[in-house]
Amino acid sequence: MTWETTALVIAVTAPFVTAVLIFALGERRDAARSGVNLAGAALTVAAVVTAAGAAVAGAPDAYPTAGIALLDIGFGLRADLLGVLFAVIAGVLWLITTVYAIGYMSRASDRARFFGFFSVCVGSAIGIALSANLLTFFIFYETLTLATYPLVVHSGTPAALKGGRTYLTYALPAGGALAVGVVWLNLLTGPVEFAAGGSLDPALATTHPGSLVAIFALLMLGLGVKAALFPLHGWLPAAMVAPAPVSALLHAVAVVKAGVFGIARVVLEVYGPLGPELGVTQALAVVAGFTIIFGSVRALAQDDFKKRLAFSTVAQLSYITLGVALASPIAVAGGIAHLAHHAAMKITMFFTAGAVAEEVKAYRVSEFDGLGRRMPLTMAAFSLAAIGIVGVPPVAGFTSKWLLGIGSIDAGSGWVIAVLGISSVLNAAYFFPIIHRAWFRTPKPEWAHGPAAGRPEGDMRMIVPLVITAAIGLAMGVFAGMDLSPASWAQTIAGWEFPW
Amino acid sequence: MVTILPAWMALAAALVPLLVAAGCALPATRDVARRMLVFAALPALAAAVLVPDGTSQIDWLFVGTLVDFDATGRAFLALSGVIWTAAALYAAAHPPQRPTWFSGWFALAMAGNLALCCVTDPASFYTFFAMMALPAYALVAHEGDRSAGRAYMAFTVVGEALLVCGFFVVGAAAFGIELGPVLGSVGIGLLLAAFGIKIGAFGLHGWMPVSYAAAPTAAAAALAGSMSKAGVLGLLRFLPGGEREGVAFGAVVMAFGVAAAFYGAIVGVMQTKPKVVLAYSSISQFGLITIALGAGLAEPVVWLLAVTAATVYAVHHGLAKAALFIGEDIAARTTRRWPAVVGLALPAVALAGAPLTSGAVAKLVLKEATGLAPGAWHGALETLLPVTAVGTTLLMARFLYLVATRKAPDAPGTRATAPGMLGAGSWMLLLAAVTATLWVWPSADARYAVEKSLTAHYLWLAVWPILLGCIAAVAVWAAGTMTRRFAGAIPPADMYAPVLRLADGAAERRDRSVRETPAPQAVPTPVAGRAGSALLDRAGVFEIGFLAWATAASAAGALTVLLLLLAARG
Amino acid sequence: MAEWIARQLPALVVLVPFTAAPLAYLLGTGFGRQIALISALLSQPLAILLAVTVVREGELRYEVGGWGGPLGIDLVVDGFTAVMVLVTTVVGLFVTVYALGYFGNRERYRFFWPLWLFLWGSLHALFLSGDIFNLYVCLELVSMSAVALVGLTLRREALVAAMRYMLAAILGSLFYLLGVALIYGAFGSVDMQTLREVVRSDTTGQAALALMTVGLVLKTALFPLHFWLPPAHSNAPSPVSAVLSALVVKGSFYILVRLWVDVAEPMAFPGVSTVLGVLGSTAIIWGSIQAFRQQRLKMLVAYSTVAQIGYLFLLFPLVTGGGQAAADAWMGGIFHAVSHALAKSAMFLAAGTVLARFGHDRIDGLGGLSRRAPVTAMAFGLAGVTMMGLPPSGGFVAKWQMIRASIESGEWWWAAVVVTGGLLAAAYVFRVVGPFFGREVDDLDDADLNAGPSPWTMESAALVLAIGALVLGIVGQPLLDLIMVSAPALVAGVTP
Amino acid sequence: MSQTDLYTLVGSALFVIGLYALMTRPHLLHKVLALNISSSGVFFVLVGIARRVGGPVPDPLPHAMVLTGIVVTVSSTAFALALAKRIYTETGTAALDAADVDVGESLGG
Repeated sequence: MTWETTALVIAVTAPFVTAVLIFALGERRDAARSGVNLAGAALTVAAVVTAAGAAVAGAPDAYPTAGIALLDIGFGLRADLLGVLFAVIAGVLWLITTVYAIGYMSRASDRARFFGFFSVCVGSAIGIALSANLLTFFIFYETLTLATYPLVVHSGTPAALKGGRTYLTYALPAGGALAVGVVWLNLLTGPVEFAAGGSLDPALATTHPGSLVAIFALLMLGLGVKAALFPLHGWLPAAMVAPAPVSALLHAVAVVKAGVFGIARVVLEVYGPLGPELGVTQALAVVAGFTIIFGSVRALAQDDFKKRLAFSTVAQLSYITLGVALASPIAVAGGIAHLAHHAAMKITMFFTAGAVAEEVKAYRVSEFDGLGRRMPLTMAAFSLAAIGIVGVPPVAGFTSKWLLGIGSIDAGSGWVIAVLGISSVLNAAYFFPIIHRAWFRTPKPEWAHGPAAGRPEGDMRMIVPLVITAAIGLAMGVFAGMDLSPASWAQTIAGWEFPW
Repeated sequence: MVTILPAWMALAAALVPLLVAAGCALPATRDVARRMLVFAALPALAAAVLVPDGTSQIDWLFVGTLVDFDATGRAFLALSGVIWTAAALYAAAHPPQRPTWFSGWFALAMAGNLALCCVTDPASFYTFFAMMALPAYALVAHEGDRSAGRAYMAFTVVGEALLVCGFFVVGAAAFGIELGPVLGSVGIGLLLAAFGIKIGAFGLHGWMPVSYAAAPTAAAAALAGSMSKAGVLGLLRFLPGGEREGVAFGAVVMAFGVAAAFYGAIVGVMQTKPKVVLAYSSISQFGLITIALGAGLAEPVVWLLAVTAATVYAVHHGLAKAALFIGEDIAARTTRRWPAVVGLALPAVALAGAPLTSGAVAKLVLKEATGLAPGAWHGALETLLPVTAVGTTLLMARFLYLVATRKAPDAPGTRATAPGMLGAGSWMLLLAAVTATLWVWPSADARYAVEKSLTAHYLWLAVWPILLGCIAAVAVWAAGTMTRRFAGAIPPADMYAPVLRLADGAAERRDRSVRETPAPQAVPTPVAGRAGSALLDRAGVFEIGFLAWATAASAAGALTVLLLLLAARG
Repeated sequence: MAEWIARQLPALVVLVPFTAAPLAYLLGTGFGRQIALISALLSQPLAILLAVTVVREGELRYEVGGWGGPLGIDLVVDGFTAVMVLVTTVVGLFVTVYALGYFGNRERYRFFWPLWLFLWGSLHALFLSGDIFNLYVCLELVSMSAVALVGLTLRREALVAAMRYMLAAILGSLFYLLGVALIYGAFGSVDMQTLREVVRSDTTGQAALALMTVGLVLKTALFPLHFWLPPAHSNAPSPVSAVLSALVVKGSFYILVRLWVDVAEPMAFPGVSTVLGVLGSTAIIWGSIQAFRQQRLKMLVAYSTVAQIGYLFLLFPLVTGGGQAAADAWMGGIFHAVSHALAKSAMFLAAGTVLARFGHDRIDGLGGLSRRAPVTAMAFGLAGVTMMGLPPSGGFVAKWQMIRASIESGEWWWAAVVVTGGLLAAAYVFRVVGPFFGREVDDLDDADLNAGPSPWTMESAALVLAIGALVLGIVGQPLLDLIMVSAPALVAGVTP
Repeated sequence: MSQTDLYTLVGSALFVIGLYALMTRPHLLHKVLALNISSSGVFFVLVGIARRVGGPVPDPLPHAMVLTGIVVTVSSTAFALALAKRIYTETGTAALDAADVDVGESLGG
């Protein structure tokens, strides 16, 4: 076992081990739990970065791999460029979210349960990222589904339990569809390994076109729920009953990104050129385009802050799907880059939601008047993230939109430009009013003079993380041209994906 | 020493205001940063003068940035530098309420505006364009006019969206992607619409009058003098001038230009607020620039001339308009108004194109460009352009009239009665620039145009429309009824007024409903719906049946018989 | 020594619990507990060695007392047998550990230990039996000790349930025995290896098989003959419930599979397979619906068994066509039996902990359990994952193989049943698990104050079993390989 | 009709009669007796089968099976009777039907 392979295995197992330790430590040992959690997260990040280094240095046939026999496919891990990108996002943001969550949960109950399942979720997400084949992917994908449930219902209120039920009502049937699709595909073609440029035999397009289309539909049905594709998106706003760190890491990064990441794997690394040939990716692009507009329109009408963010997520995720579905390396780069960009920006916004709810008990957009005065750092970070989502440069959201727009022309799908343009206007229409309220409206009298004297604007364990993620979002846009920026990384990946 | 400055050092200089903006945001550096605001544009100004022509690529910045210094960019950078400096001086002289807050946004918009003059790749241009346009919202809305702010933001957001879509096409072309004829035209159309919003093109100008009127004077000067000129620069940089794709658009663009030139003049003279009159004057003047660009599009060989014309005209108009805005405010602040009105007359006649002013030269260059317009346009423009000068004269007369006859400030104690050193300095700087710029313009074209403008033919061409305008103005003034009947007949937002009213009403209603609606309460719902639980109950009844011995026996018997039958058949 | 043990392994596996049983009876409660534990621990290496030996050497035959057929008793071990012995041993160990805490030293439960050891030995004997008459005897031994265990508490409901169970079990055995008689009449042998060679498409043979099938279906509680299972499994003491649901129903299922897939292959006729498959499907749906509407936890778990048994019967239609589909169905069905054994015992043990600690198992009274008894809640939840067949659980691997087999054989509707069943399982599992994360219900608090924490052995026994069922999905490949060792010809045609 | 067939038929008839009684008679004693009748039927079949080898000496194996079966039946009957008696003491009745299915459990003691 080489050093890189060890890192690969550690990257996937460390969060699970952390979870077990957290469960074992129990409810009362806060300091020990926090220590274990942070150490586990740090170790994971180190391992992921090591594996990423190996992936960046290696060519497709030199990626670190590990695995054991299971069924006819095998349980396999592989650190390839696409995978480590997602793993790095999940790992780094986990570390940051852990700090945030320690602050956020400091007065909450059931902390051991919370942090334990949280770690399981992250482990699953990293497992999803580093899966070498569809079976392994599916295993982690469903683990993620299950481990998320206790977090969604964490508060234990009837509303939370209802949100959890809604979540499962969507996620579990999707898992079933995915399972059937994966089995069927394996039967049709033999074990399906992910491979840049697609792993299916091109001859299948002529011998089994019907089956391939049906399998694609099943897989998209399964992945589309987490990716919140219309009409499978209904769980995401319902899941907003979860605590803020959950919404932040899971509903902005790990869970939903697992869906779109899966779509990327299937479209790029399983179907490859067969997708456009069978016409399935075009259909997917249309669905994604519709979801973008739909999610944005729904977001407009939400007064509940987290719900507005949730519908924004619905729309933004489809940018990724759309990029992946357009048969152009530039568009694919845009979609994959957005995986990272949206993560940083949306996590900042959900952090904000949590910090604001904790500090001033404001949950609705209409309660935000003058909040910028009361929580300047928080709202500044939020504003930065929000304009990024809208697609205002130099925040990272623009970079992905830029690649997507050019890529859509490259792919010959000029209609996408209209979608992007309309979406930008709609995004502005639902985010700018929040910024406007926070900075340009008369604050409540008690907010007018900022945070109370000598006191920061909130628990610094919550404020610092959100400032950092906002800065990351900005930096990813400003330095998009640098070698290891997500945008450049995504372009390298897209280059590998299109040998055809 | 100066020559070895790489171009991106100039870009950095343009971004110095960004540091000032950051400084304004941090409590510790707030006061220092605010005082540095007046110097923020100076490095860019220096760069405009000192940095040699050249291109350099900054790969790591954004998606790869192309910094390019050429005559056009330099002209706009210099213009912006002067105007922002003057505006900052004026803001220092008469600070708006919450000065630090204002300064921060002011500096941010300044950074975007200065930087966009230095870059030529679409992504970076868009970045700085947004960095300029969006923070300007804070400037427009600074005095609390929500309606104007909303109009500005709505137009800006739509403009940004159109622009980014247009830039996708431009960017794709830069990637070497083949555009079909349709997509290429769509791209040009998008760019025209997007930049058209920024320059208040006919039909897309709805934000301009209300915003200019709502913004504090320093901001209005920057907006009218410099920020809207970024739209012109964008058109110059990204329209496919000199190429075949643009030809089809030439006529449309010229038509829009003519429409704006006349529309601005006609609606402008009916206004009752000086700043709104200035805004309509801008709409009209941008119409002229648009005509030149249209001519350049329609006739590819004219493009370079059109670029020069647009540049010269933009510089001239920017300086004059900024001077008018600041002078208007100075006049409003003082009780002894006549010196100010006299001072205002200088940029006013310059705008009208009076001989020996920058306006005369600018109009000459413009005429040179439009004179080469194809076909019937050539003749039509020959006739129409002098008429627009009459319109401008009327507008300026109306403006000066309004300034001169405005009531004195209600409480003189609350506002400065004299402009003060800084404010006066700001204005003087602009007036000097208006007077001198074209005479010191460092290019052979400009010197040629200046000399040409002094020939008798052109002097007469410049003078007669002004004379005609003055006579018309005096006539209108004398027939007071006309003034009374038409003054204020059209609201500042003209055709957009109903839309803005609707938007204001909707916003008001939303706010009220939010205030009155209590927070939603979570309502627990039953585990299964009523129909579901009825079905479940039915299933329970059945199951009791299955648990009975008789049922079990029958089932066992039936199964036996079934299997035996199957066995017999097999 | 080692070599001797290796040769005597099949006998030792049966003998250890059978020896321990009377000892535990004779020596009384205190020693009974220790004897059971020793026997359980001793069985572990034996079962593992047995499996290892089978993997190395293929099918083992052991002639008891050196007699050999037709009069002597032969013990036969192939992959299927080894797997069943292994899972019985592992589940048995943790049930024993759990029972140590659950029954404590209480005198009134002294018969648990001998009866349980007796049941354990009978199960091993059943799995190892090489002839169909011996299977009858073992079946009866299993039934009798199981019935006695159900009635162990002497409570009214338990006694009635035990009686119901007993009558059904004896009836099933008689059906079976009648079939054995007809088989012997037709072919003159009860030895399965002999029968495999002489059995032919013969009406009497098929009629015999039909009768045996009815009896075994009755004993396995396949819908609609499940009438005895829910009361018996829910009213038995929880360790007994665990054994019944996890292992005892698998005994009769084991015989059914042996008969149909192994012995009677030439007579396999699609009609019966389809009937069994349809009944299995109905069981999945019906059992899940009934589980969903139960008010009590153990009743829910019992109906879950009714549903899960349905999956086992999907093996028959899927295996019929032979080829790769048959191999996949074979692995899937048996793997399901294994993972269900682990998970279901974990569920019943967890339910027992709840019952012992809070004095009731009303589902609507379990709110906030994850705070009150986190380990137990976790055990139940993880076991639920296997019930739903979600990865990484063993149930997932089983369902994967079943879906595979149904697509391979072109009979995709079985896949639809499998998926639907998983979703229904999710509905009833989350009906219980959801409120675990909810707010506490008052009466739970009060009972908690009275009862105090449960012994850690009980809580962790359930948890370990649940985790076992869960990780089976990732590390289960050796078990899948073991299942295929000396597999019947019908399914061994192709090896994956 | 051979002797074996006769035995088989009679045995089967007994089996069905027992089955019928088991299902229809609620009283536990009846049910236990019904099972005994059924098992007698099965033994009949087995004993009849012993003739199938022909010749003067019947096949001993079925006899051994019947003997084993009787042992099993006797012991299970004894157990069932004991259980029935216990049920009678606990509930005051010895009948059994669906109504008896009660799902409560509380661990006594």
